[in-house]
This record gives sequence, C-alpha cells and structure tokens, in this order.
Amino acid sequence: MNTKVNLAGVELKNPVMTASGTFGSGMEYSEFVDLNRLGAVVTKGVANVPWEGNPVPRVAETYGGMLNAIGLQNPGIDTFVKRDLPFLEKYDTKVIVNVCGRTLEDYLDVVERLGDEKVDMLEINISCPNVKEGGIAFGQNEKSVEHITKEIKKKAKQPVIMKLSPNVTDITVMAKAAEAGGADVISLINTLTGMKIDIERQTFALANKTGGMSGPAVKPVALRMVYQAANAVKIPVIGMGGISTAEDAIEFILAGATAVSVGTANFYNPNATVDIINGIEDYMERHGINDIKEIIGKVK
Amino acid sequence: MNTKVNLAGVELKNPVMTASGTFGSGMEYSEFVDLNRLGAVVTKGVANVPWEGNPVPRVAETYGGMLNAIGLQNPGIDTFVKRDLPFLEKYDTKVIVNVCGRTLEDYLDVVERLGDEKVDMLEINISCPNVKEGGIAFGQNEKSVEHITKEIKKKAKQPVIMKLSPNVTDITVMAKAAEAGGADVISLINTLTGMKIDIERQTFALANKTGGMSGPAVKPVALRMVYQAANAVKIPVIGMGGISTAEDAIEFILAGATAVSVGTANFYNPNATVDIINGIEDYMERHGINDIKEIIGKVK
Amino acid sequence: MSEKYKEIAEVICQEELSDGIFGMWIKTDKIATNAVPGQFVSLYCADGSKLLPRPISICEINAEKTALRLVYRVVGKGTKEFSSLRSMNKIEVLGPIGNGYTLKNNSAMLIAGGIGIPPMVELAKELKARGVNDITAVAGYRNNQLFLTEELEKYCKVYVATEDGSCGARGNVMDAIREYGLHAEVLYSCGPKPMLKAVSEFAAANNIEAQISLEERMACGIGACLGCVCKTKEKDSHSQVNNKRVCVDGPVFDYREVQL
Amino acid sequence: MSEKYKEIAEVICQEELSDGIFGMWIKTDKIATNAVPGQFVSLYCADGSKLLPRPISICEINAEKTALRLVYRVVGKGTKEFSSLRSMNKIEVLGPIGNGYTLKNNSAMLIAGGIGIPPMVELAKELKARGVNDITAVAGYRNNQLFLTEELEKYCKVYVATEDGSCGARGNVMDAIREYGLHAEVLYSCGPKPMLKAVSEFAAANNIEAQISLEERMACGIGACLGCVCKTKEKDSHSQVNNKRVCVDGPVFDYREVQL
Repeated sequence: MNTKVNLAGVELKNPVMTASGTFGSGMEYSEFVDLNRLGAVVTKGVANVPWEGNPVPRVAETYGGMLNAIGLQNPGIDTFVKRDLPFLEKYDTKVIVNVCGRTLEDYLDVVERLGDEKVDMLEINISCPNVKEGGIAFGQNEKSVEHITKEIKKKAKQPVIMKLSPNVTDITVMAKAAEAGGADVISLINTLTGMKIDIERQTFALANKTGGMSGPAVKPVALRMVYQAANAVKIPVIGMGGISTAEDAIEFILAGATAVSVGTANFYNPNATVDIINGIEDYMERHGINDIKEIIGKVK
Repeated sequence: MNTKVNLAGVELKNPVMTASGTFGSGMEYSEFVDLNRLGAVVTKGVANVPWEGNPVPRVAETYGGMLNAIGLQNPGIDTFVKRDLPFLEKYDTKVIVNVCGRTLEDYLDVVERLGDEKVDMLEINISCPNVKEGGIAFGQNEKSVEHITKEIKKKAKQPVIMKLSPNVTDITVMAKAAEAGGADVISLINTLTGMKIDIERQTFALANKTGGMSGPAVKPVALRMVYQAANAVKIPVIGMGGISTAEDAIEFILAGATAVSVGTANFYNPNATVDIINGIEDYMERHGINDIKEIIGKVK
Repeated sequence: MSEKYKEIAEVICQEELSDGIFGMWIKTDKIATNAVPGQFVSLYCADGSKLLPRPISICEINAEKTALRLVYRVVGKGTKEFSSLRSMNKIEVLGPIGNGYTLKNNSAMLIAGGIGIPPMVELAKELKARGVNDITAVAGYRNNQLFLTEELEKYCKVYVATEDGSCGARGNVMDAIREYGLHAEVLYSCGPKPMLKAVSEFAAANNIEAQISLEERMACGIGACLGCVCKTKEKDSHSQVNNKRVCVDGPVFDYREVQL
Repeated sequence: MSEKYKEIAEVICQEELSDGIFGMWIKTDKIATNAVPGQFVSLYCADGSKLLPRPISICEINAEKTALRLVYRVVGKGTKEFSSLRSMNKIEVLGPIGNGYTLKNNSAMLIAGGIGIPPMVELAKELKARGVNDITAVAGYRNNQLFLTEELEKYCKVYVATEDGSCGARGNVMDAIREYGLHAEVLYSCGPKPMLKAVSEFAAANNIEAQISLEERMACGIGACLGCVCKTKEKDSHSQVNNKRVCVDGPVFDYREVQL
C-alpha cells in the first residue's frame, strides 16, 4: 500500500501533518505520539522576534469547536532555530515551518533566516484573525495575496505554502492569486472569525473579543473551500479544518487535498494524528486502494 | 417585565421569531408550539410562482449542525396568500413573509402582491446558497445589495428586512449597503456554504454538492457578524445562526440584536422557540432586568 | 395523519437480533396507543454532536402496555448510540409519524427487504386480526443472518430470499416471488428503492394494488423542512409542484402516485 | 514535571459534598502513582459537543489503590456531565499535569478559597507525613455550605472564613488570618485571583515564601496551545517573552515570579 504524497517535490510518507499552532514544535506531543509516523510536522508560527501574544482568556469552547486568540505568541526565530529545529531533526518526518509577521519585511526576514536551515517547506500565515497587523489583513485581498507570495518566492530557498483565510467571499480568487504569485502549494482553511459572550458576566469570553474558530464544527465549510480551491488551481492543496478522524481526512482527500492537517483534534486527542494515519490505511485496505493518489480529488 | 421590542415601528411581544425555512408557515409546528407566544413567525421563502426545489438528498447532518439544499421549494404566492396567510391571521403574532426570487422582477412581483395582505413585514432573501439564480448571487456584492434594496423599498408597503449572507469577506460592507438602500432592518446570518462527502460511496452527501450549514456549530461566526453589523449600522438587526437555547439568544441580544430567529433548533426541539422565550424571562428576572431593551448591544 | 407526541420514553429491553440489527421495546405515554402499522418514530440522540432525529420504523405495537418495538440497523453513530441503551434508560421519541398502510380485506403479500422488514410484523398482525386469511410475506436478506422471520410466521406464510442463496430463494424478493409463484390482490412493501421499483412494475403488470413505503433523508420529521420529498406523477396540492413529503404525506404511497 | 498518561479510568464512587460541589474517586492505571499534591488532571466529556478537556485539581491520592479523589464545582455542561457519573462508569483522564507544590519542612499555612480548597487535602496529608508539625489551613467559603473541612482536620488545624459570616470569620481568608492572628514560614495557596493577590501581598509584607496555584482557561492542557499563559516578571526562557504556561510551567508558582 502506498500512502506517499508529493508536495512540490517534497515526498511525505503519508498525507497527515499537524496544523500550525496546535502542535507546538512537537515536543509536548512527543510524549504521546511517535513523530516518526507523521507525514510532516508543521510548527507553530514563528516571527523574526519574540511575540507576547494576546491577553487571557485566549481560548473558549464552542459547540463542537473552540475559539482561540493566542495572538501568535512565539519565541522568535533565533530561539526557534537553536532549540526547535534541532529537536525536529531527530525525527524521520518532514519539517514545515509556519512563518508569521506584522509587515512584509518581517516575513522576509524569517524566510531568509531559514534558507540554510534543515527545513523542508515554509508555510506563510497570511490568515491569522487574531493579530492587529499582518495576518488576515494580508489574506483577504487578492492583490495583497499575490504580492506577498511573489516577494516571498523571490527570497525563499524552500517550497512555499501559502495558508489562506476562509473569511472571504470567494476562496477561489485567493487560491488563484497565491498561484499567480508563484506559490508552490496552498493550505486552507485557517480559522473562521468567531465570538462568544459570557452572558452571566455580560462580557466577551475572549480578551481579544473575537477569536479564530476551529474544530469539527467548521469542517463542512472547510471541505467546501478545499473542494473549490482544488478545482480552481493546479498546485497541490493541503486541506484542514475540523479533521478529527480518518473519515474526516478521507473526505478532504476525496475533495482534492493532496495532504491534510490535523489541528484542534490534537487538543482533545493527543494521538489524533496517528489514529488518523492508521484509519486511512484501514480504509485503503477495505476499499482496495493501492495508492492514495488514486483517490485525491476523486469526488467531483 | 417588558420583553417587547420594536422593529421599524412593528412591536413584537418578545424578541423571539422563527427563522425562514425552518418553520413552514407554522402549521406543522402548531401541534407542538402555541404560536401566540412567538414574537413573530417568519415564513418559508415564497416566490411569484411555485418552485420545485432541488433533487434529494437535500439534507445531511454535520457535527453539531446540518447542511440543507432544499432549493427554496415553495408553492408560490397564490397558494401562499390563499392558504398560509389566513392560517397565520388566526394567531396573535406578527407575520413576516420571506420573499425569494430568481430575478429582481420576481422579488418585486411578490412584494407588490403582498402589499394589501395582512403581513407585518417582508424579509428579502438575497442570501440563499442553494439556488443557481437569485439568492446569494444578489447578496455577495455591495452594489447589488444596495440596488435590490432600493428597488424593493420603492414597491414595498410593509417595512423591509434584508437577509444577509455570511459568505462574504466583510459583513459590515453588506450591512451598510442594505442600510444605504433604505432597508428598515437587516437579518443575519443566512447559512454558511458547506459540503459533506460520503466516503463509503465516494460521492457528495447532497445532490446539490454544496448546502447551507446551520445549527449550533455556526453560532460563533453568526454572533461575530451580528456584533459587527449591529455596530456598523443604525437600523435594527435580527440575529440568528445556531440559536438553540435562551443562553444563545441572550448572547445575540447582548451583541446588538434587537430580535432573534430560531431555526435549525426547531428540527430537533419543536418547542425550542417557547423554551427560549421562557428562558429569556428567567434570565431577566435573575439579573433584575426590567426591560429587555436595557441589554440590547450591552456588550461592546 | 394521527396526532404526534414528543415524549421521553423508557427502554424496556434491547437485543441484537442478527448481525448489526437491534430490537428495542420502549414504553411510551401516548405514542403507542396512537400508532398504526407503517408509521415510524423519530429518535433523538443524547450526544449533542448529532442533532437530527433518526426515523425508525415501528415493528410492533402493544397498545395495552403503551409499548413499541423498534427494529433498526446500526449504520452510523446515532444508531450506534441507540444500540447501547439498556433497560430503564431514557430516550426522546417523537411520533407516531406518517400515514401508515391502508389495510384492505383482500389477500395480501408483504414484500420487504433488509431494514424494510420490521414494519411488516405489525402489519401482518393487524391484517390477520382484521380477518384477512390469505397473507404471504416475502422477506429479502443479504445472507443467512435472518431476523423477524419467526415473528412473521405467527401471522402468515413466510418466504425468504437471500442474496447469497444461503436461505430460501437465491436473489432478491422478486426472485422468490417468481420461484415460489406467489400471488395476491394487494401488495404492501418496504425496502430499498430498486426493490420498490420492481414491486411497482410487478403490480402494474398484474394490475393489482401496491402500497410502497419510501425512505429519504429527513431533518424535522414533521413536514416543515421539505428535506424528504419524493417525486409525484401529478402536481401535489400541498406543494403545488410534483413533490410530496415522505415524512407526513407518506411514508406509504400508492405506487401509481410516485416516480421512483 | 512528571510523565503524563492518557487513560480510561473507572469511577469508584461519587457524592455531592455540598451545594454543587462533587467528590469523585476514580481508579487510574498509572496516573495516581505518579501524582503529587497541587497537580491536576484533564477530564474529557463523553458528549461530543464539548471537546476540550476540563482541568480538575487532585484532592487526594491513594497510590496503593492507584486511585484519585477529584473534587470540583458544577459550573457548566462539562462538570454537570461528570457529576452524573456513577460507580463503574468510565471516564477519559489525562494526567498528572503540572508541577505541584514544593513541600518544605517549615511551618506551613494552607490558604484556599472555594474550589481552590481540594488540593489542600493531599498537600496537608503529605506535609504531615513528611513530619511537618505546624500546619494550619485557612479555608474560605461563600456560606455555611462547607466541604472538605473534616478531611483537612485529620492533618492540621483548620480555620474557616465565610463571606456571609455564617461559619468562622466573616469575610475572606485574609480576614480569618487577621482575626485569628495566624502565622507560618511557608504559604501554600490556591483560589481566586484576588485571594492570591492578597496572599502575595501578605507574603511580601512578612517576607515569607508563598507558593500560589493559578487557574486559566486551557485548550490542550499539555503545554502546546499557549492558551493558559500567565504574566511573569522576568522574561521566561521557554517563551522568550514574559509569559509562562499555567498548565505545565505551573499551576504552582512562587508569587515573586508572576504578575497577577
């Protein structure tokens, strides 16, 4: 049985990776999961300098999902390169570094800094809804998506994944803009902007007022957008949004995703990634699928 | 305790109404719910002529929610006026007729036809994701929202509610466009476009491929948009999207909704509307709120 | 159409009848006393991630004890949850829903496949109670994992078809009808769409009556959402188009009314 | 920081200790044998609509029987679900989580309010087992609905404060400390933020040690999501900013480390 997939020349042993921001750099999860099993680890977003993130409360549960407004707290690229990359190097998995920034220059700074590091791909976060500058502001306008992609591609030594926001009228416009800018791969969806109010205290549940919604609740929206995007561009698509089970992952693959990311599910099932890899193999066996590539985008 | 709210001069005995398309014209639910308790009944969308709707399967369950692609099946305005309006007239509740169409002329046809009927308000559905023409096509572009609102306002004898789509980059742009067009009230959110795939049969769960997602799963997105819209316009906002309990309804009211609609919850709790009305009264009592208007938009 | 009630029922007992097929007796308040053969109930999941009611057909009615027997196949997380219920557990139920079969005095053939078999038990029981003597049941299964044949045999002659030929006639219910040369004046049927199509063609060819029970994905189960429509040959007076609602206009239709 | 295990535990028994406060003994595999006072566990809901684990503090540890006593207040749908569990029911648990208190040989004052009281029981027990003789506990409640005072009294002298004055000192734990003139060399504290602030000020004024246990909304409970951070006075070496993670860097901090 062949579960290998190819993303812009990078071969993953299977299509299951982690979603940025839900898995740290893998250290905390290595107590529960054999990282060698994963197709790739996508790290939490890293910026050129340390970021403090938002005030607490930063997370809130919602029906079948959750909201977060971490605000991209991260230790900065220097610590990341010294501490997190050497940790990940020990494992037989691909390393994808998620890059965030407040300005284009911030992003380019990190991209250049990672050029000579043992990093397989870069994922550019232009879709975080929880920061005032950067993030989603870059990801909701097609000209800006194309521009930032182009500039990053000029500097990047590794293949570039552009991570798109679902908070747009037409996801295909953004997908095509990333492709036009030279993106090697696109990944979607980042979180949907949501809100929760504490009616007893009559205040927002999150200090940031709004947060990014994730978890099984968002899956139908994510699947629809992945389907639309995969049918709009020629570059590979990484699908994510509420994937908790192998069945969920297979839905995304059938819809056109070459690989999938597991995010919020890690929070309530630390073994979710490996459970999903095992489940995909079971499904392939049960359906007589020899190569997972046979079913990528099979449902049209 | 005063639970009355005012929508463009129409006084509702309480802020709880039904969401279009989830309650028929009230007949089926009158077996379970005393319609006299409701602030208003919002009818299923009606067009100038009967519509067949989409092929089956038309509905699918999702995690904490559901997808539908009914495709606005309706018996047309003639039957509606002869059968449904006389039924609703028997009850001491406000009647809001949801209007759908494939072209602007279709909408105007229905609006004119209802001018002399006992109808308290009109809700214009420019946000249905499940029809090829009309529906969402009108609701995702601000110029079109403003234009259709203006044209309808020219003909309408009752106050006009414009029902907005959440499938947009910036809901405040659409809210302001409806206000600029002369809308008396806006209501949101209609459903989020979603998809489900049956992995065993490797096909879409819905015949229409995509459907509108609703239910508790969407509530955080709906609440965020209602908050944003209520803070962007001066006209009243009717909030909806996943409201299943009094707590949910109060969240929307605190976020700025003058009234709320209960939709998908009716499907799994036929008594949901009355449960919510009772729960709002309990909350007001517990918090010493004499007039519900005190808490509309209280959380900022 | 009878009045519908939403109740918290109590599970009396539950057993697995065959591979993945469960039978559960529940004690209702008013639902059982109002139910007729061919109607169904909506069962609600306790788990909050699964919101929509599951339509489950009524297999037997004990009006005296206000109890219903529900027989269903475990096909997903909802029915899986139901199958874990034990005596004394509670479950939310709405019903009875739909029109049910119209019982005739003529000779009857009950044709059902798979999870369409359960409603035939109460139907056979009530036909017999009505004095219909010539009742035949034809039940189609996948394999030798039969269920409810003993119950049916109390009220009528039962013929079995299995896809793998392990019991009765090899093939489907139509193969059994041909093989055993079965006839009747009225057909009552429930099962997968291809079977209902074949039953309809058989009825048309023999110019006899056939009542067929349809299945469709539902949301509300009470006629409001228009999720579960079927195509009708004539314009329907309620919908004003060629659609009827399976939940409340059906689930039982004269085969001549609908387009399968 | 000890190793964490995710297990399916079995409920041994459960009782309501006072209004809305429940105590549940669970049988774990490895969690109980690895736990220390001040640590907590994550409990997972069976209901699929509530996904995130609930952090629940450990009230008592029975290493021999690999059992844990968890005491919690019903504040929402998740804890409501836990409170319905009965003997033999199963529950998913991850733990033990966090650092726990650092036990000292000096005289100890355990200062806790409301649902901060449970961890003090195991702490008092282990301090006493360690040979610390001078242990005092000050427990603050809303009203005369006390809980766990008897358990605490097994290991130390207990003073009570109630907001409504119905038992012990009227007011909060600080009022009780003043009223009864209490002193110690080390303070161990758990409770609401204003209380922890007062305890910190008391420690600073008296130039004594204070270990305070913080609470914050969490998602993963294992240090990955960065949901539950607290502000630190110095730059933290892990985060490279002035944030520490309550779940794994805490929940117990030296009061001088953090900004409340």
